[in-house]
Amino acid sequence: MILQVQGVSKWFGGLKALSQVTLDLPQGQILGLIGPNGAGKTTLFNVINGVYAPEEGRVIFMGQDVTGKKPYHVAHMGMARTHQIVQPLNELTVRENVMVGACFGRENHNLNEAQQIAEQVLEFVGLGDRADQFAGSLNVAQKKRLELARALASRPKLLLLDEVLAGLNPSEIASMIQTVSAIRDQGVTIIMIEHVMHAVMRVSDRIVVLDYGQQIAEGSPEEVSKNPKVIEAYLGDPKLAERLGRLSHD
Amino acid sequence: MSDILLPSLVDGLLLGFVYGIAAMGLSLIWGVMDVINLSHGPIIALGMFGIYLIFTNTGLNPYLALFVVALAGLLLGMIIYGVAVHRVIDAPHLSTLLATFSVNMIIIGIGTALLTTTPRNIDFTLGSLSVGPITVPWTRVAAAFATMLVTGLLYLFLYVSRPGKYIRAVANNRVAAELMGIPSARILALSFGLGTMLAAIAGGLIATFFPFTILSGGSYELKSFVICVLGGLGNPLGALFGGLILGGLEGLTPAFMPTTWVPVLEFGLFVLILLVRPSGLLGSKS
Amino acid sequence: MKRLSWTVLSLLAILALVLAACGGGAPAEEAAPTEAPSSGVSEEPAPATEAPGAPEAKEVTLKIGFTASVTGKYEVSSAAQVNGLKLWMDSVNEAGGIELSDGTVVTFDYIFYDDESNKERVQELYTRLATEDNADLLISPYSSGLTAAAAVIAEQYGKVMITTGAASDSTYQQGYTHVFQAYTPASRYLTGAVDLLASLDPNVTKVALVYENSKFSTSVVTAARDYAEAQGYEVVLFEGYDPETADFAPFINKIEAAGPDAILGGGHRVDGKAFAKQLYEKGTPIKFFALLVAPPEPEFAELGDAAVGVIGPSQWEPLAAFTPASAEAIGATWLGPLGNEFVSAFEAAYGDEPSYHAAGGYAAGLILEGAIRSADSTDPEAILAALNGMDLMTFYGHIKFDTSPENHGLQIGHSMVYIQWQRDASGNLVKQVVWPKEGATAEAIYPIR
Amino acid sequence: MRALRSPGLWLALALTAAAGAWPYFTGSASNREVAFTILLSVALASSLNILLGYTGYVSFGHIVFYGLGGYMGIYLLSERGVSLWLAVLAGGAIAGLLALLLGASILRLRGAYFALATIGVNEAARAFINNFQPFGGPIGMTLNFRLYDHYGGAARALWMVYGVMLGLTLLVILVSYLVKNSKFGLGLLAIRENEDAAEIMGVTAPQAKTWAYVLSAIFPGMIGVLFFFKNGNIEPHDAFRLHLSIEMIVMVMLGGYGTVLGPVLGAAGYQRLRGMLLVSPIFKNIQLAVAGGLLLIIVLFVPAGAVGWLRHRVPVLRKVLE
Amino acid sequence: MMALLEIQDLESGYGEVQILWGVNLSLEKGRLTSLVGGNGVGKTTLLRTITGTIKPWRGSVRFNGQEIGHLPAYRKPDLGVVLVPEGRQLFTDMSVRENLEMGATNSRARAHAAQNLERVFGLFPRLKERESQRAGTLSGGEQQMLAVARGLMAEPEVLMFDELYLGLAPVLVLNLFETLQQLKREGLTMLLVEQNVHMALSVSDYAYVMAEGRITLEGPAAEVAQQDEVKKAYLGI
Repeated sequence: MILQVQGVSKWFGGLKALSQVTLDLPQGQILGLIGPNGAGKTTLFNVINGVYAPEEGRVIFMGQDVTGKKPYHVAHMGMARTHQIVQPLNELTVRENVMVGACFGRENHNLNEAQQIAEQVLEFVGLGDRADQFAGSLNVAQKKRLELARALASRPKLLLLDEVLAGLNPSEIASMIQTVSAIRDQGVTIIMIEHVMHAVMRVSDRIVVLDYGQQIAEGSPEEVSKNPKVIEAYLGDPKLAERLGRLSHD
Repeated sequence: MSDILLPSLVDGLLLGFVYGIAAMGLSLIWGVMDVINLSHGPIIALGMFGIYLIFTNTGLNPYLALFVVALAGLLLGMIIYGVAVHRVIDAPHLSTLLATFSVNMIIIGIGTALLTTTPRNIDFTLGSLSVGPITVPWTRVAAAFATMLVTGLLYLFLYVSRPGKYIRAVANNRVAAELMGIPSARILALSFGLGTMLAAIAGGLIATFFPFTILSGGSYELKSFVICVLGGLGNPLGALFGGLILGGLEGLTPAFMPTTWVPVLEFGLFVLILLVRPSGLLGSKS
Repeated sequence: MKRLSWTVLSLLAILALVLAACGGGAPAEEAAPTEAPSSGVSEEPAPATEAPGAPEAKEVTLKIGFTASVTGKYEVSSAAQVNGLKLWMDSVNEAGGIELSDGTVVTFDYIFYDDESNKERVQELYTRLATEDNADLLISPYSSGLTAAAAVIAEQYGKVMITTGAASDSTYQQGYTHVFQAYTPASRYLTGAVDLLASLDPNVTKVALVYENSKFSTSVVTAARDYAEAQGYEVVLFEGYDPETADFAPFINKIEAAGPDAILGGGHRVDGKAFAKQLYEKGTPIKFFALLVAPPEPEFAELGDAAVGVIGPSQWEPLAAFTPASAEAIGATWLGPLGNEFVSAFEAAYGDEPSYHAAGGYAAGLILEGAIRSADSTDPEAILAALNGMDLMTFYGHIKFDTSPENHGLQIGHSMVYIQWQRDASGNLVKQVVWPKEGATAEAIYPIR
Repeated sequence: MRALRSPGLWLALALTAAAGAWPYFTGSASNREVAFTILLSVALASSLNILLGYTGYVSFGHIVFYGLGGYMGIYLLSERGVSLWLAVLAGGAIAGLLALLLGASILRLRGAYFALATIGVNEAARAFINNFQPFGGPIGMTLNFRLYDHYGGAARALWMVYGVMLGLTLLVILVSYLVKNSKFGLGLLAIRENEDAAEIMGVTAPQAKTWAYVLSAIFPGMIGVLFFFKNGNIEPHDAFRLHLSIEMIVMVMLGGYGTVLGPVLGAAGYQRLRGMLLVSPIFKNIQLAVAGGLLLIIVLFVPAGAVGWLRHRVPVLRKVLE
Repeated sequence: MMALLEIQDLESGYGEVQILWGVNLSLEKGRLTSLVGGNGVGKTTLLRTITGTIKPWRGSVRFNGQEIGHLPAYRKPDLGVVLVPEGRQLFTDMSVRENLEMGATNSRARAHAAQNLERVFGLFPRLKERESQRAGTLSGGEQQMLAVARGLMAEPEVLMFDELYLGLAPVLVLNLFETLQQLKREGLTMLLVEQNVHMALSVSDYAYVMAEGRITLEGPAAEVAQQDEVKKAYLGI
């Protein structure tokens, strides 16, 4: 198990954003993390990589308890992530953005090595020709790729992808899915938060579904997609909708 | 020792009210738009000169002149907002700090050229009030009352009047305020105007009991920072309490150590509070 | 971060090398400036000074250089000082200059820059005055702090500098040989007030010395304390307040608790005014109150009743009556106008009554004039020698310099006069000279409350 | 080192060295003094830029390091009789030490809170020194003129101080460049752009910020010693003048924060401009207001500063204008 | 029926990034229309463009036949175009009553503020009970009610909801739904922008489906609900 999340809970004021979340992730798998908006998916990422300390539970990464450790600690150990709302370092070039990942990530490269890694990774995500642009001048899709490139440049063991497909068009989605699979094939373990279901269903080995901070389902993509609780969480309660339908036609 | 504690505390607290009203202006502007107004000090000094010039030229009672000065302060603040602040309101803090600081330089530059740095004093006195060991000039008592009155009016304005509620709405959630049809740019200008108005009033009140020059605002600006941190940035009532705490501290400290240590204590405390509770002893807006 | 500490260490090593290398690299000689003065000079450059002593010299214009605080906190005092100096220069030039025995006529010109009341540029500007603008003689900026920075430059270029508006003693204890003080030094600012107190009431024993915690006032009060203690006074409170202080109420409470009969001290203009006003409003029972700097200023009268009885040391007062006769009495040379002549000339020129800063500026000019007259030459060495031997009396008072190596240039001739604000018969506030006895224009009010 | 072959570094160094060598060619002490003021500003602005420009932390009270360093240096020179070289190093060391202690605490604050805290620190330091008798309290300390004899007399001493200042300025620029083009500097830039994202990418922000603070404090500490040695005396209100602190920020902003060349040009330009305004017959009475107006225009319309603006507008220049 | 709000070929975005690529949409008077689509397809951007928080690049936004695309956000409520924003965007430090007052800032609504206040208290009696409580201390459902009520205080002619049902318990959803029905009966034109397909489609008259900054499907809500494409777009099955 590369990552174990054990009974993690997180409150914001009176609101319980995560409630007793537990999951185990074996090396080399892709775990899909889905759930409606506000289900606590990003919060879970923030707890896993140390942005927040959980009130309850533990996070164990590569055999070490990293609960409440700073983000840079877990980054040095080999955890990298992308953000739902992209956070490019706007006034730096695309290359420099990626070099930050290479320099300060797991392998702690010097600038020259980092630059080589950056070139490779940018080529890999398809931003090779934009290396000298300022990151702020990229469009959203490119920024998503940049985030991915930054994360990859740190040569992570575990990669947390937060909605890398959002805002991409179908062909971009297809190529991104290929990219993600290719990363997994290099031996990197991945957790991806995703709303584009067909994509996440296709690449994930397993799926965890969160709703209101609770795990409501876990299993293979097939199992999960047939789970009525999941359908309810996603499409709304069909029964409730029916009742509403009846009301509206009264 | 003990015989000077009570009078010193009273002296300190009375002055604390005035510190409070000066800091309230800074705090209001910070609270509404996250801008630290570095032109605060010179505006306080302009308030002092406003009263001085009106009083010496027309002989108008300083407390009546205060109304004129307040109005002028309001207008000046709205102009400063429009010229110097509006363009950088969403820029990083450095931009607003420097923009308001350049206003500071402009006021001091022109002020020195026109008014010189000769210390001025308003030859106006209401006599002194003596109760037991306590002797305080009536002007200070009046300033404390004026401060309470202005604070009350400010709160009445913010909580009862429509523009006041708009200010609170814009401070609370600028995007939503726009969506509700509140012209946020105008409201921000009004808030800045109110902040400078409070500074000008503070200056006017100070002028009734201390001599001053165009440079005198600087120390009140620094004290206002300390007070805002004590009372919580962005919390006007906190500023008043912060002012009282600082005033009390300034009053009592000399009883226990050489007076020259007061600023060391003040600024040391300031840094300490920032470190321990950046939101201020009394909390601030979230 | 290991690499970083290495970087820091190696940087320090490099730095040490740079420092060592630069140590020997300074040019050996102080070349005469070859650059023409650049633009921005406030006055047209005057014709270059003729070589001193050259036989064909008939007319020489000596250039006087100084900086003034056109902006910043010293602006008012500095402006007065400059006006006084200009008035002196105009009067000399209008009178046709100083004629020396070899027929040379010496006139004066000046050049000055704004020092903004702060130190960053003082040395830059004085170096420019000394080298590029070829100023022959220098006058100090206003204030002891700026003067200390300027003195380094004056001394370095061997230029005579008359300091005015700079009372601190310490500048004259640093081994300078070209710097001469026109003001009575800080150490003697308040000693006369102690004497005055003794003459008014031999029974008073308790005095409080309270002062602004700044360079000038601290030096004044420290000397005054030593003097008072030597006279047998009990110093019941000796305490400073921060220069930014506006509220003196807690401080006054502390003074009251100490129960002195007399208060001596103060600082500068703003705080002095505030202190006097609040001491009055508090009704502190005090018999004698002497305050630095603020009282002699005309605007002190704005305090109204709070000003009454306040005593202040002044370098000079319009009422002071020094005459050629008083010069003769002490065996000094008399030079320049009488006091009332100076006052009316100043009022004619600037419309205000002169303050002692203005008189100090004029006196600085007179000191130069006296030195040139007595040297009978424009040779810098001769002027320097004349200053060392100077024993001069002017409307401003007696001028004589300490020439010992420890205190070279310190003013030892001039002494303070002490004024007190009093109500005249018609109830107006007026300044009266109350000490020394010889120059007094009125009896001191005592006790004041 | 690849970094040392960059034209951006050499341009900044060459400009500074050329300007710095000017007084040596003319032999004019007056030129030297003008150049000293400019070099002092360049060095202060470039040091501050390491924190302000690279790390994004607005230190309003940076002058505290200059003042404290100056005090330490003058104390050692006048009361302890150590050599100028040791005093300069000690000035840098005490400033660095203070930054290290402060760094561990106030660097946790962000944005305006940090700016306010640095003002507080400076004012507290000024008030403290004003009461600290070993440093002369309010009277400060004055150097005996004979002290300059150790350095060949005042004339030679001033040339020497100028030489050291020039060397120090070049060193600051070199350091500023090396920092910017190092891995350490990359981490700082990442912190400036987005501290949270930087930490997530593995930048050990607390440590990096502290070192940047220390580095940007050491040089002002050394410069303070040089200035007050040349000046002959030191007093609290000269040493901890908040206005100078803000001027440092202005210089960085004028030239372009976060660039190597920006603070150099900004400081030189600012000082030239102020110098001109001060002696200009039209503006000298309101020079402060004119300077304020110009600053306002820059802040409102060219927030990236001269060099930053050029870098954005003319991408070709990016390689040259570091 | 006429279109009260008519959007034609609308393009807009942030900075240099284009999000909307020619959107056509019209709101018929008195009808409840819904706009559904996944995360990040441009629904919120469309609303921001309509309300004026961001400016349209090309195309038109017409209200009652009048072009309003260029007007700043604060002028829109004057016309009657009002948004209940995503995440409620309440004035959390102000009281419930003050929040409602802030809804009625435009010139039309101000005159009837007292009646409207009674009306919304009638619709949401819960808010009446909490009148002087700070909005930030309300429960999630109460906050959503307040957001809707605040929108109504503006006397809208078109009321738009961004993610109205997000994070609400079913019973509250039912309540809000009844409120919408009531408003529809009163003749209010509404636009419901939702991720929750079933909910949105079951209550609306007409529906648009959005993907990648374009409208991909439109029609009467009941018909749209039948389309397999919709389900597919959401669950990938």
